[in-house]
Amino acid sequence: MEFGFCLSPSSHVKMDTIDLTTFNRLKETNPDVNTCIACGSCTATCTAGNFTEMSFRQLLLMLQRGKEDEAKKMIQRCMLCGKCTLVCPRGINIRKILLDITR
Amino acid sequence: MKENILIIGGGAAGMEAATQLKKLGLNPIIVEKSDKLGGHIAQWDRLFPAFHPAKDVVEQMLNNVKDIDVRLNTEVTDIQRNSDGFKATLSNNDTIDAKAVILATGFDLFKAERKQEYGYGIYNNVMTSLELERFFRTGKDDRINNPKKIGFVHCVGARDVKVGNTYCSKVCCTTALKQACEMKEVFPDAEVYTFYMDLRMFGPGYEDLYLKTQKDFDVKCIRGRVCEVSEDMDGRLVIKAEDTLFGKPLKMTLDVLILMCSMEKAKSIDKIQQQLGVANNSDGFMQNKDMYLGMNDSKQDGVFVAGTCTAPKSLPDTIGEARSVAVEVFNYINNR
Amino acid sequence: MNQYIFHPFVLPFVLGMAFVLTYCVVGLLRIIGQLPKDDRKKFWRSLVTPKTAWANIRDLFGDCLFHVKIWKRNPVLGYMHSAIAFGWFMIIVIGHVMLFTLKPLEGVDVQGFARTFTNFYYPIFYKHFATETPTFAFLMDFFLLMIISGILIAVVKKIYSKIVGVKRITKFGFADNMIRFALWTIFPFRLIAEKSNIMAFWWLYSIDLMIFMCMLPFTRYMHIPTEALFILLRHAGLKPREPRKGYALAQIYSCPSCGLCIDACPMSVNDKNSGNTSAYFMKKLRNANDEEAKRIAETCMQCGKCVAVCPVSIESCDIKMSQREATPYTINSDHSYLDSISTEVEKSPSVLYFAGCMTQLTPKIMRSMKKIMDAAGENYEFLDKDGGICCGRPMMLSGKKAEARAMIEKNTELIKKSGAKKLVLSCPICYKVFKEEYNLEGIEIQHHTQYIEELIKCGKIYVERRDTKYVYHDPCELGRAFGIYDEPRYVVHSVGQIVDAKSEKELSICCGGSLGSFNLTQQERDEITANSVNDLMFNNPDEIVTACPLCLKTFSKKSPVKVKDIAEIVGEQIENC
Amino acid sequence: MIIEGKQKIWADYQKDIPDDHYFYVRSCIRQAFWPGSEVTFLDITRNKLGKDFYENAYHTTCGGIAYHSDTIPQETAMTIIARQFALMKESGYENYVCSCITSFGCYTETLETWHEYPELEAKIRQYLWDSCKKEFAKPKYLAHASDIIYKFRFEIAKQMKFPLVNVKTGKPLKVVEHIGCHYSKMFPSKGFGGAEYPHVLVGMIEAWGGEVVDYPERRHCCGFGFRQYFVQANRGYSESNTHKKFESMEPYEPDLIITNCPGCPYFLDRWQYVIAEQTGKTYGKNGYGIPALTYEEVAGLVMGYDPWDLGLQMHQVAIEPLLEKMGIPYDPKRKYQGLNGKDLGQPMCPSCIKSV
Repeated sequence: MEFGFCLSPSSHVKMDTIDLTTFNRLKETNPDVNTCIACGSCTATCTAGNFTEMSFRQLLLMLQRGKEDEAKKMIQRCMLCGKCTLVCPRGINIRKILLDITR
Repeated sequence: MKENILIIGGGAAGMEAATQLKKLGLNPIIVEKSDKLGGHIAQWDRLFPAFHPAKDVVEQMLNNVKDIDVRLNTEVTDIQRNSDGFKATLSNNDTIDAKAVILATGFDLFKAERKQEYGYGIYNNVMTSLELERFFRTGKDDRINNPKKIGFVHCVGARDVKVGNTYCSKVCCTTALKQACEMKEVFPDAEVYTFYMDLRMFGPGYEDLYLKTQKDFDVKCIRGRVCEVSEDMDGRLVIKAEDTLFGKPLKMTLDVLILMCSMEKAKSIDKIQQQLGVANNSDGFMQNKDMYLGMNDSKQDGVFVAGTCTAPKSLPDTIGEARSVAVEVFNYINNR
Repeated sequence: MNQYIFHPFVLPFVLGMAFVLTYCVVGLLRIIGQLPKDDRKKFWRSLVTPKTAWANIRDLFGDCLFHVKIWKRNPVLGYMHSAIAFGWFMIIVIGHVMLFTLKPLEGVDVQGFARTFTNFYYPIFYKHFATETPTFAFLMDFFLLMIISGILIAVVKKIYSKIVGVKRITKFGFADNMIRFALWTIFPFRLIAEKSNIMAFWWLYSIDLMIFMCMLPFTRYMHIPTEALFILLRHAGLKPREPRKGYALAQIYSCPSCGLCIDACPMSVNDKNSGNTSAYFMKKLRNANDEEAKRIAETCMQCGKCVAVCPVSIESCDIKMSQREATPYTINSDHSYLDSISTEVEKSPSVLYFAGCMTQLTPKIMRSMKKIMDAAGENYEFLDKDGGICCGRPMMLSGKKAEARAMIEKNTELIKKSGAKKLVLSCPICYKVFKEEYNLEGIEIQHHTQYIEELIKCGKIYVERRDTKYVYHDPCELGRAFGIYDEPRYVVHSVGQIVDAKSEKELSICCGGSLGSFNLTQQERDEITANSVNDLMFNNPDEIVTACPLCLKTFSKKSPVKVKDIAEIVGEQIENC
Repeated sequence: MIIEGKQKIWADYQKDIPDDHYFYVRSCIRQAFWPGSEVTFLDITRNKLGKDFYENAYHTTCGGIAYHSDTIPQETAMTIIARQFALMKESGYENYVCSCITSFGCYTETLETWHEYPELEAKIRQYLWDSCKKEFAKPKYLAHASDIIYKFRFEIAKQMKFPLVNVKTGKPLKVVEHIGCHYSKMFPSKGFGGAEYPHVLVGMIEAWGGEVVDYPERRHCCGFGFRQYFVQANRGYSESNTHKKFESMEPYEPDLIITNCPGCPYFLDRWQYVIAEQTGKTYGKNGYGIPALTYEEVAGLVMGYDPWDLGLQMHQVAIEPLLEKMGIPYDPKRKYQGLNGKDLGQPMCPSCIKSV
């Protein structure tokens, strides 16, 4: 039967079931992925972010919330220019992490 | 010069003030309602930011007050001002004549059951920060059975108009991270989450603790207040919160949830406070004369305040205040 | 058969020699075969082109035998190398000359193959078979002693490397140690054998030679024969395309693991990282340890100092880049959003200034450039005043050449549309890619050091000199990459007094901020920076001047004195005229 | 679960309501959805409990639907409510009880607003006078009809014929309680048991022998939400809410859902059919759904009313398995007969969820 509507997917991030393989692998080689304090400096300075929605801060969260596909899509915008790495107050090696995510 | 100074409260502030007053040649008398000195700090296992055993600090303080007149299991039931100072009646019917009174009555921990949505007292595995300290001290708690997922909720009873406490309780952020690390030490395989609103790492070494928490202990800090806790069929806790940095609500199952309860002014002193004419400020703590130069003075002559009875404070803050109140009282006695 | 013409002890040598020759020939064919077609063509052509042919001869002698480069850097080591190499070469040559001039085989009944066979070993063991003229005897003894003197230095160097001014030497495995021991003992044995004619020493001598030659292909001493081929390939103007094939392979085998690059590498300031230097990188490649090679390639800052100091001129940075390119990532870059960026220009400037990403983080450079260009009365425009597009170099540094194209093309389009005749860059990182990868025909590309020098020289700006003592730091991608050493020094000199750093120009030490490295942690970078600053502070300058926004930013954190960009010091002292 | 903790909260959230003489107002949609419920309520209170519950023929909607759908301003809604209060005054009553949770929310909200802003109350008083020439008095006590049943739950238990017990196993039925959002979520002190652990339905279940199921999504809205349901394209949100609740309660295998709001039982009932159509999933046993009843229907059942007189045939989810569990006799033939015995015709039976 056609109802003209359907069940909408839950917007909840279901932390019990999300797949964190990529993030956990990343954490092994880059323990500093844990140290983000979400200040947003990386996003504010991002060269690609000037033209797109690219945000490394969000990208890290996407990986931690099981949205790997979204994260990988976002990386495609990156120019690897390294400004984010320079401004990160926690000294996170962002360029390396970006590359490692795609490995 | 052996004037009596009545100190109500035998916690960190009371003990330290007494120690200093004794050194200054006065005669401090501590009235403590419980059966031992030390207050809340004596119930703590280790102290932030460096995981220093609280026992060391408490023992040192206790050692300092060895020769001081301490009345345990005693409360001040009545206090009257007279030409000579104050006359206090104690619950054991003793009376004390004192030239000055120091209120060092500290705080009550926020009653976690007041935040009904967290289910403290209803769900088996919800506990408070204080109870967790007891677990660290004794290694025993029925609620902690090799948990795999552990959650901490910050600001329980703080920054929350719904419970009438709009202030920040100052020490819970650092305490939460400390306890999160300690849980990770005890249960290395567990995942530990903290749900914070802001992480207020205000003191020396505190930010380092934060970094350590993230990097070495792999504690996951999620910005967002837990809004709802329920129990699933296995008695595990299902919590909901928003990851405000990610902009999405999240749901997860935890084995134990620890509520970081805020400080509220100790209620048991209300009557004495009233008799002395010491008002409360808008946060419900005792009003001091002013927050810069008169932090140890109440608005009443001869009545002094120290420690967390005026606002949430860390231990070093409290000790600092206890020392300064001793000097204030000393000057007050000398200039009378 | 004359008993003096053959003795069984020559057999080990002959076997070893036969093995090594076969190996070399096969290796040579393999390398040539692995070259891409156009490279191979280039190579053949270079052999017959007089200019390259001459260079080949010059370097074969200069580098392989006399080790001119090492002499220049360190005479003791230079002597050590040339004593052994040239001495050995000479006793072989003289031995053969002797064979022909004295004709010791004349009248001996050996013909055909046997004759050739005898020719093969005769000069190596000649003293056992014949006596020579005093002149030859003197020459042979002279060069033998020369070799032994070189070996003595080598032994001392091994025991106490600092005596020859080398802090760290490469750590070797069993094979390398073993062959070295063989090398050390060959000539003393020969000396004893020749002087005493005790059979045992002839045997030892011959066996030593066999060990040396049989192990040669599997150890660093393979650089001796390979270097000759490498020189030829290098002069043919090739670039390594794949990390372990063709030209790169020739380089891998040409690396003598001497370890000069270890001390030179800025990363070596941390002992842990000295294992990430080029010498080890080449070793990992040779051992086909891809995982490690990849890791080292990505740790390298691409500062180029190892290349600058390499006595063999191994292009390790290029090989590392080819290693990065060989690593397959699935970044799937999608820079299609660049298409929507407008290319409209408001005015048509004659000079276009492109600050670049890094300069966006050091706005004082931009401000100074604006001031300078205003003072010079230039008709200029900022290409990226509202945040531009990355030049593409960082992407290329990660080995993604194709991905960088989208940015390069868009920038090219923007630059061409502007109609400017000159493009001025503040960032050497950009400069390198603009020079090497952009096709901007008719547009002059200058780094701002060159541009400011020009402005001063042609009197467009007047800079008031002051009393400050400056030290100038050569950014890697300006100095070592393009040899721009004099322009910035001229500019700094126009502003104030210039003092030397401890390490200058092609020996300048990377600031540690390099975008080239992916793996270095902040702490490791800080150590490099501190070391580089120390080096710059050698003559107690008042201020450090650099010409790279990244160096500026990096040094500023660690420097005890002010760090400024060259544009900034000019901007401070500028006067309109 | 620590039951003492809940009991402490329940003790803290008790409200004072009288036990007799109420002015009763109906719900707009319940009369259409569950026509038996309000009749049963009045029958129980008047005839079984012997109380005075007066109903005025001139009472209207409270305006809640229009108010929550943003089609009328609050002043209009308040004036409608003022008129209802005026009718109560004219009828000589002081205690006001409403059948609808939305109405209860609106009344509470209005009274609280007037308390905080007396000038608004004066304004409404004027509006009412201008429009109807009526004057109102604020009720002395405001109750929801479920509060009344809660209050008399033990009296009802005394007259109980069929407790909430599975007659075959002897075990209590597992009952999910679902509270209408506007009952106490807005003003926790106005509901029995407060907002987090409401006791109003739990009290009934326990008094009548059932076992309460506390499942993780217990607090969640049924999904009615006026704006969600009224626009067809948005109904997916509404359905998804219900779906979430069923997914959460499913493992507990509840026998019955009991509700105190007009919309909740309707949506908890009908969406089970839609979910079954769309996903093929049913939440009861053997292809049945979980019956979602009103508290009056449950009260009627336990007191021995005939299921068809209670209007249980109006439920999409078949009620028969529940009746069998409770041991309530019923005549299958009467299911689709009117009160006069006339055949009303059988509805079409969906294939995805069992309806008989």
